[in-house]
Amino acid sequence: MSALITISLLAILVLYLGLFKAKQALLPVTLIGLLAALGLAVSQWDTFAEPIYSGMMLFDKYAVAFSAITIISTLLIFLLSKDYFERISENVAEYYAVILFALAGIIVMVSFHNLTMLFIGIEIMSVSLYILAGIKKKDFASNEAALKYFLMGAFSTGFLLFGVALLYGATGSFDLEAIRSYIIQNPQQVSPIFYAGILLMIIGLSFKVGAAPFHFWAPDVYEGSPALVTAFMSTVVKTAGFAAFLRLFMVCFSPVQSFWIPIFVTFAALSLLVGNVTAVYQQHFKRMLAYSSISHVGYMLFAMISLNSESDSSVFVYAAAYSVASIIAFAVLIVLQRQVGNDSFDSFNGISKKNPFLAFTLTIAMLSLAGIPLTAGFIGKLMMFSRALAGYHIYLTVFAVLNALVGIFYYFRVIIAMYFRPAERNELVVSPLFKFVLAVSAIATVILGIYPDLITRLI
Amino acid sequence: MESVIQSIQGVPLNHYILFSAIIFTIGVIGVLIRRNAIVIFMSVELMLNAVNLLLTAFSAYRGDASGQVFVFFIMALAAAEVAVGLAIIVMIYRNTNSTDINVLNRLKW
Amino acid sequence: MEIILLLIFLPVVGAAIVGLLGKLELAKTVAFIWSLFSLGLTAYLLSEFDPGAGTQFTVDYPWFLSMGSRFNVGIDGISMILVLLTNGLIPLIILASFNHEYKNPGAFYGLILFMQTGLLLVFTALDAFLFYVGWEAALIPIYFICAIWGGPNRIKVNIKFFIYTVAGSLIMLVGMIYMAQQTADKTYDLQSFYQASLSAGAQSWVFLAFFLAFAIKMPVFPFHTWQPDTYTEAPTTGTMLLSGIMLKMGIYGAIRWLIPVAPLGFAHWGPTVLVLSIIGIVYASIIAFTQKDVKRLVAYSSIGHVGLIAAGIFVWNLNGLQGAMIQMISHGVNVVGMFFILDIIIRRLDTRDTDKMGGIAKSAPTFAIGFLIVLLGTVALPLTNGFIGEFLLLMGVYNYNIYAAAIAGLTIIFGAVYMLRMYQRVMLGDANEATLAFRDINANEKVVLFIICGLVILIGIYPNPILNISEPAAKSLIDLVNGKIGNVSSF
Amino acid sequence: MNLFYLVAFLSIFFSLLVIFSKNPVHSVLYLIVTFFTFTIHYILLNAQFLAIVNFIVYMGAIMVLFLFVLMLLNLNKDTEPMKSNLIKIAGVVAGLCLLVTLVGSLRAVDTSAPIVLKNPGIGLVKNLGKVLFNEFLLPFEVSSILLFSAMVGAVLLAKKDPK
Amino acid sequence: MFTHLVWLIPLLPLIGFLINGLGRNVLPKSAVGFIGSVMVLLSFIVSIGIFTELNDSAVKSVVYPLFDWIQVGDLKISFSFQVDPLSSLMLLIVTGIGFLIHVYSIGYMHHDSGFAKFFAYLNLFVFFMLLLVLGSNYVVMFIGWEGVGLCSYLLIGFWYSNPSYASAAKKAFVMNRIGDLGFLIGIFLIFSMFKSLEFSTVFSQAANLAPNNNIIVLITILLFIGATGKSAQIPLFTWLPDAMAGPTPVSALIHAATMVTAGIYMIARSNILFTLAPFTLNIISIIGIATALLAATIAITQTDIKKVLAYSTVSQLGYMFLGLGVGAYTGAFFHVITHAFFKALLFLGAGSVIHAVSNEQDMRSMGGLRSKLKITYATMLIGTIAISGIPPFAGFFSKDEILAHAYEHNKLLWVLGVVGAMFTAFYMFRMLFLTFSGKFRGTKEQEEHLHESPGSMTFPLIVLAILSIVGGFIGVPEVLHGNHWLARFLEPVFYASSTKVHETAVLDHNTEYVLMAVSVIGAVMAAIIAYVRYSKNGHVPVPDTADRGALANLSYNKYYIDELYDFVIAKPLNLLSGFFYRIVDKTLIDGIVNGFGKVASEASKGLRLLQTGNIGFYIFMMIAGIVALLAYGFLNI
Repeated sequence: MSALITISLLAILVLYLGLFKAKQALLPVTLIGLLAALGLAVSQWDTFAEPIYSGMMLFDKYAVAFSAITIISTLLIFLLSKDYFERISENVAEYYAVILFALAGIIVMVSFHNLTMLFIGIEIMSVSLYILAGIKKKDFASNEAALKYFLMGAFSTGFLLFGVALLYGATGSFDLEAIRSYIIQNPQQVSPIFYAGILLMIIGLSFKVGAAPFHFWAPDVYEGSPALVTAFMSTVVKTAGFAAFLRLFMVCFSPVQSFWIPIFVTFAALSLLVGNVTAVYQQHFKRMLAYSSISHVGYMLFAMISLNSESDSSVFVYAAAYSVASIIAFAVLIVLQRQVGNDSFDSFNGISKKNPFLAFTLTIAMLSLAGIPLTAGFIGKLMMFSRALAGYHIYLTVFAVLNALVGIFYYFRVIIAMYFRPAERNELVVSPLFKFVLAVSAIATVILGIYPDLITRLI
Repeated sequence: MESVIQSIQGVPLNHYILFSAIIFTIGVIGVLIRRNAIVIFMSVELMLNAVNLLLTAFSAYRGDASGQVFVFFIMALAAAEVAVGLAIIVMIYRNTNSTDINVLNRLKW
Repeated sequence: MEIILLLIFLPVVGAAIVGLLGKLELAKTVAFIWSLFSLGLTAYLLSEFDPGAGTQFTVDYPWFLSMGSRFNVGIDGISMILVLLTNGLIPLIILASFNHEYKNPGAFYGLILFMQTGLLLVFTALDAFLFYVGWEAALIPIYFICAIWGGPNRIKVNIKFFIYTVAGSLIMLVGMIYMAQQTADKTYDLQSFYQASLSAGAQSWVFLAFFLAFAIKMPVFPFHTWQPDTYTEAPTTGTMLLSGIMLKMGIYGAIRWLIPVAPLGFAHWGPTVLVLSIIGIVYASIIAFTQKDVKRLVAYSSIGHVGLIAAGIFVWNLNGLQGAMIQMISHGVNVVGMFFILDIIIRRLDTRDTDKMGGIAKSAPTFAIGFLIVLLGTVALPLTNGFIGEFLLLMGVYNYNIYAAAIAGLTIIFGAVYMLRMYQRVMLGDANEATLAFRDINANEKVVLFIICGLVILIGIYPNPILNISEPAAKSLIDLVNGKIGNVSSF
Repeated sequence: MNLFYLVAFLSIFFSLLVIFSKNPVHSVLYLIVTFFTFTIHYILLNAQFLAIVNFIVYMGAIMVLFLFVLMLLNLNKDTEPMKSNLIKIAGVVAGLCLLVTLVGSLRAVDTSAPIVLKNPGIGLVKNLGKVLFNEFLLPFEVSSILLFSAMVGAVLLAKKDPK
Repeated sequence: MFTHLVWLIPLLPLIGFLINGLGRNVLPKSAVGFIGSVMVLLSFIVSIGIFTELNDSAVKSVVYPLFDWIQVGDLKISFSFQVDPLSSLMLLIVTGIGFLIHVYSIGYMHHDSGFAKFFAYLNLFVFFMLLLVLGSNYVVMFIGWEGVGLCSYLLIGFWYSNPSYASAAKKAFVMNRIGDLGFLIGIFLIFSMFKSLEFSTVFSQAANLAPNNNIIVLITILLFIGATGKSAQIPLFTWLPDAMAGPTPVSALIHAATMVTAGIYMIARSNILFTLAPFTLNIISIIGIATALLAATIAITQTDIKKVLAYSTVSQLGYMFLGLGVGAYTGAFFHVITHAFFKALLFLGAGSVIHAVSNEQDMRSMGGLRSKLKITYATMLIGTIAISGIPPFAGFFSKDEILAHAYEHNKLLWVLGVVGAMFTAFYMFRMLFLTFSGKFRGTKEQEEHLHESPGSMTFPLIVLAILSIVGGFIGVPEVLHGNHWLARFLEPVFYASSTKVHETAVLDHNTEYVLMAVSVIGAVMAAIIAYVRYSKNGHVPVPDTADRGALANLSYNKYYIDELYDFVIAKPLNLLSGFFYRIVDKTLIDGIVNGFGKVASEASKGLRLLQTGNIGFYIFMMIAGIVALLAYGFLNI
């Protein structure tokens, strides 16, 4: 809770800093604040947490772990933001604040214990993201991304709310515990309204995480938004979305899983297919990452199809692995966009010669995303496959394997371009902060890949 | 007031649900068939109001106030969304002189 | 410090050191010396090794407990052979590459040493997950070696190789996860795998899942099409690593992780696999007849030879298995020698086309002798290493079925045909301008060739020490499987 | 009881007008009417406070904002390029499909008890306030972040950059 | 005492090989020749010692183990040597004739730049041949078996710059390999049947078996296949004539005296197995006589002096197999010995001729050499008489023994054998007269160059000529009042077989005399015809371009068997190779593999079109998804 308060206050403080033109202080203050929030969040580590504020929030290990990973990711992204917003607009402080607001919403999302909080958390995050997607005001792509995201997001919110309403209608409460006990007490005559509510919730949440067939917004919005925002969306936001998704279904709906598991199987398969296959043909790194993020949603959905005590840590590991790797990818993307002005695969040609460090870290990221052993991404995939097989979804797993192969193909395009293709290019300059982010993320990826028990047994 | 209360007594809950669903669907259709971003947005508002009504009906049915409280939050959200959404639309209009969503399809494939 | 940890992780430390040397030419020397350390360590291990004592030097640390995996390694006779092969061949391969000026040698040799650790993990792992990690850890470096330093068509060929291989291993991974969930204690432990009781149907599937990975790696017909292209396009050092050591991963996997893990699956699919292996022998040999690209020719010949090894394994008797063990070493030595020789030729003539060669024996008599000895090893002439393996393998196949042995035995004839044809086209006949100017081998090449030829003959004359290392382990594996299959006579 | 059906009919009628009228300004006006019918519904449901809030916030503030923007952007003509009829029909069909499946999956349409107001007082400010500031205090506070964020964002986006 | 030195016998040539091989660039030619010859000579001396010891000793078979070679489970193959009458005799032949040929080569190869290499190869050959002979089990024998094949390959391709020579070498190796596969599988069968590969164990077990055991029949057929490869029998004989590409001493040593008789040696060694398989013996005799006749008819029209001798060798080998097939193991081996003498002699003589006429091998360009090459002529005459089976020269006794047994077995075989013998006499004398009588038909330079060979070459000729004359007396049959020492000496080896054979009525002496007379007369008549045609009338074969007549053409072109093999085996295999590579591998299998990739990228091209960029469309798709989802719920609640 104190993390949430810290972040909210931090956002306001940042706004004030902006007001007083203390631009130089923005980044340090934000970083320090986030570190403080991180410390406060972690200090709440408690195995026997109880819901607080009339059952609105529950800061259990799950919530703390996901808060921590989202805060850390945000930290890393902020480290990349130096000079980034300055180029877009004068109102840097506001952007910082909006990101922090979004993060506050995310903290709410991962620790909700009441549908009200879920709803408010999601909306804080979404509204902030609508804004962030459109911060390049003169840029058509950014405009388009903002509008698309906004209209479709608002539309999907309608479904989410309808679902909430139906759940309320069936159970008479917004409290997760109450909803769960409703199912357990009426195992035979669960109201059809309740099932319809679940379906509508699935629609709403699937949209937020970008699972097929509700993924259509994702590639366009990811492409159109500024790279840093896309990084935030595809890492922190996705992680939070999944955390909320999983929490809701684990706590509330697990007794009726036979009803919704086939849906997730279908969604997982569709997401894998659409994400991976479409990514193959992409010519631009950013859009490729957008599609690939859809495919990762597919993998993460595996955790939903056989729920047990390991599902949460599976998603956690996967999300963590995916986040760090994506941050590297986006960091490189930002460097490229700034210095080459282009993010097509051709612009990666021969990076290994001019900047081996950049190439090396990006290679680790790509290997991790592709799920190659000794990287965190592999551990994530392994745990997801494990989940699927624990539910005897063998065909789905084999299908996922085939898709993973397709994934390797397009991730390796980057590696191929960097290492095996020659190119006349200028030296790429990587600022120390970027270097720091790249190094930390790469090291984290490898360490988690080599000794996964560091985080797999957290939750 | 009593007569009013009397009059509501007896309307089956499912008629409220049906009614909300219809309004909701009309909102969805509106989103589907219109090109003007503002009108689309208004259709979304229609959907939200359908939900509001449903929540209130449930709330009344169960004699539980929390449903109505939730409506407040939805209204707060609606307000926030309207502010942001209209700002976005205005921003786009400045760039394209249009609020037609079909104009905005550069990002594709 | 457990010695086995040193054995496994020494190369990776070397990889880091060599990698840091970057563009310095010193890197190759350091890498060579480092690989000699490993070799020395292996020699020490060998002196301490007791073939009859089962798995030795075991180390068991908690590692990835949440998935039920431990860092559990150890060496038994079968592993010992492969550790010996790996650590013996890598110094040789590094030495063989000395005549190349690879750009960025630090990275090049660092990758080789990194790969060594992966290979050693594969050959010593007693935990499926660890095995898988090693399996892939060996693949990544070789992919980079081939794709960075390879021929003009390297990108396309290598991505295919990589994806193809990973396809197999991912399916294997699925099989492993499935197996782990079926074990009593939900772990990836090898012994738990052995003790898991699955239905015959489930074992069939597990068998197929594992087999696919191994079949692609070996490669077994019809999963072989990546191989000639990759061998052709890879830098020779990469080809040596691939053919000399890497493909033994598949064979080793079949011995340790396939047949004992899914014995009933093996009982069901074994004959089919055997047929595939034998088809592979004949098929690849026939293709080799008319190949004009020398590297491609040897690539196809390797498919044929490996087909025989696979056949020897899938008949699952002592002769076949022991034949496979010794043939793995022999094939490693021979194929590395063969590619080394081809590399000498290709480097000097700048072509791989046999039509542009001929008469080299005249300009380079010493080289011709070395070539001939390696060639004789390859065609399994008695008193060379190839004979021991092929004799035992064919005998193993014969014990299973005489017709299978007769067809598999065609390799003896076909091997002679294409190898001698190549030798004739390359070394004999009229010389042309290019081959007249052919320099005979230099000191470094002489040393490498001498070592290889020495091994070819030494193993051929006195193979028993090697056979003795693996025999008890092979026996106990066979007993294990036969005990599980039950009615052995049907198989 | 019949009043409900009458008002419901009006709601549906006007909401249809909202989506089918060509002029956006008309749409807004119809929407305001629709919202007014909703206010009546709230009253019928004994949710007096909601009715008032709906009247003030939605009709008063939000819809005016819409209208304001429409006027600002000079969109008060019926020249909006409509989608082709095909798409319209497809949209309507899709919407009806949605309705059918939605209602179908609710399956509650003909098997539920009529609403009986157990606790007629819940809709009063006094009671709602108690719930809001006890149980729902946290969401209430947190929603301030939502509004704050939206506020900042709206300013940020709508403001003309000096550059 | 000498028996314990048996390991020296192969070791010495091996040492010679190593010294000559490693020092080939350093050692002077004289040293090379000396070392090469002396090593074989020393082996010969040891062999003589062993032979005499064995002759005196009561123990007729000694196994001398060296070390365990391959050991897997119950398969134990030791590297060990066996000394018994059969191997001791063979040792004498190999080392003895080997020594003579080494000496001969000093002169013959003197001008060749690969002198040291040549001697190294020769020594290596002797080493492997001795392994073959000495091996106490089938696998050690197989080592030698393949090893000699290798040396044959190396020596045929000695002048490898000539592509056709290199091809001939390859052909020899491959054809041998075909046989070797049969041999190898035979070995496997033997092991699975007897659980051992040691001769002593196998044969003692086999002696207790009943005849016509199916597995034994199969084993013997497979072993025989091995023998056909090594000993150039139908259908694997075509390599031997081509093998004449090698230097002549090689032809003498390997392709006449020693290696090609390995098949006979092997069958003689395994005689008990073959005796148990009459079916196989019939096949052997049929193949033997067929080969003998086929080769003889080809030899008649050949014009290359070495080709004639080569086909003659094939033909004589056919006789030996005939002997084996009719159960005349002793006779067959007897013929091995005598054939070694006179065929080595003939080849060396031919070498001397070729040496004299500046490497010309076509007899059409020779003639009238009698006066210039006196020693060569005399020795070759002796050899020719010997091979023609004219008493009392060596060939007579051995051939007669085989024919007598053939008669006993089947009259037709005898008839064919005699016909073959007549052919033999004819083409051998034809060769002799074409070469030595008449006038010289070569070029002027060649004529001026004509000279008798040096002493190192004529010495072996003389020794061999003597052996060709007297060699037959080791096996004078009882009917000619001899005591057939050879048969008695070899008795321990063939004892088990002889007890198995139901000796039918032994031929009475009169029949035998008649048989002998018929064959001798036939041979003499053939010789006379040859004399009349080629010496008296001075007939010279027509040049290649001229018309020959169908039969002669068929014979001259070796019945087109090479072309047939090429057409039936080589061409289809090459076509198959191309088909497999281009169609099956590249198009089909690789096509499927690449197809996966293509499907993915094509699917990608298609799928991405769904992402139209149009919000309306997106929402429409979402609604479609929602409807589907709700429909699912509707059906499943």
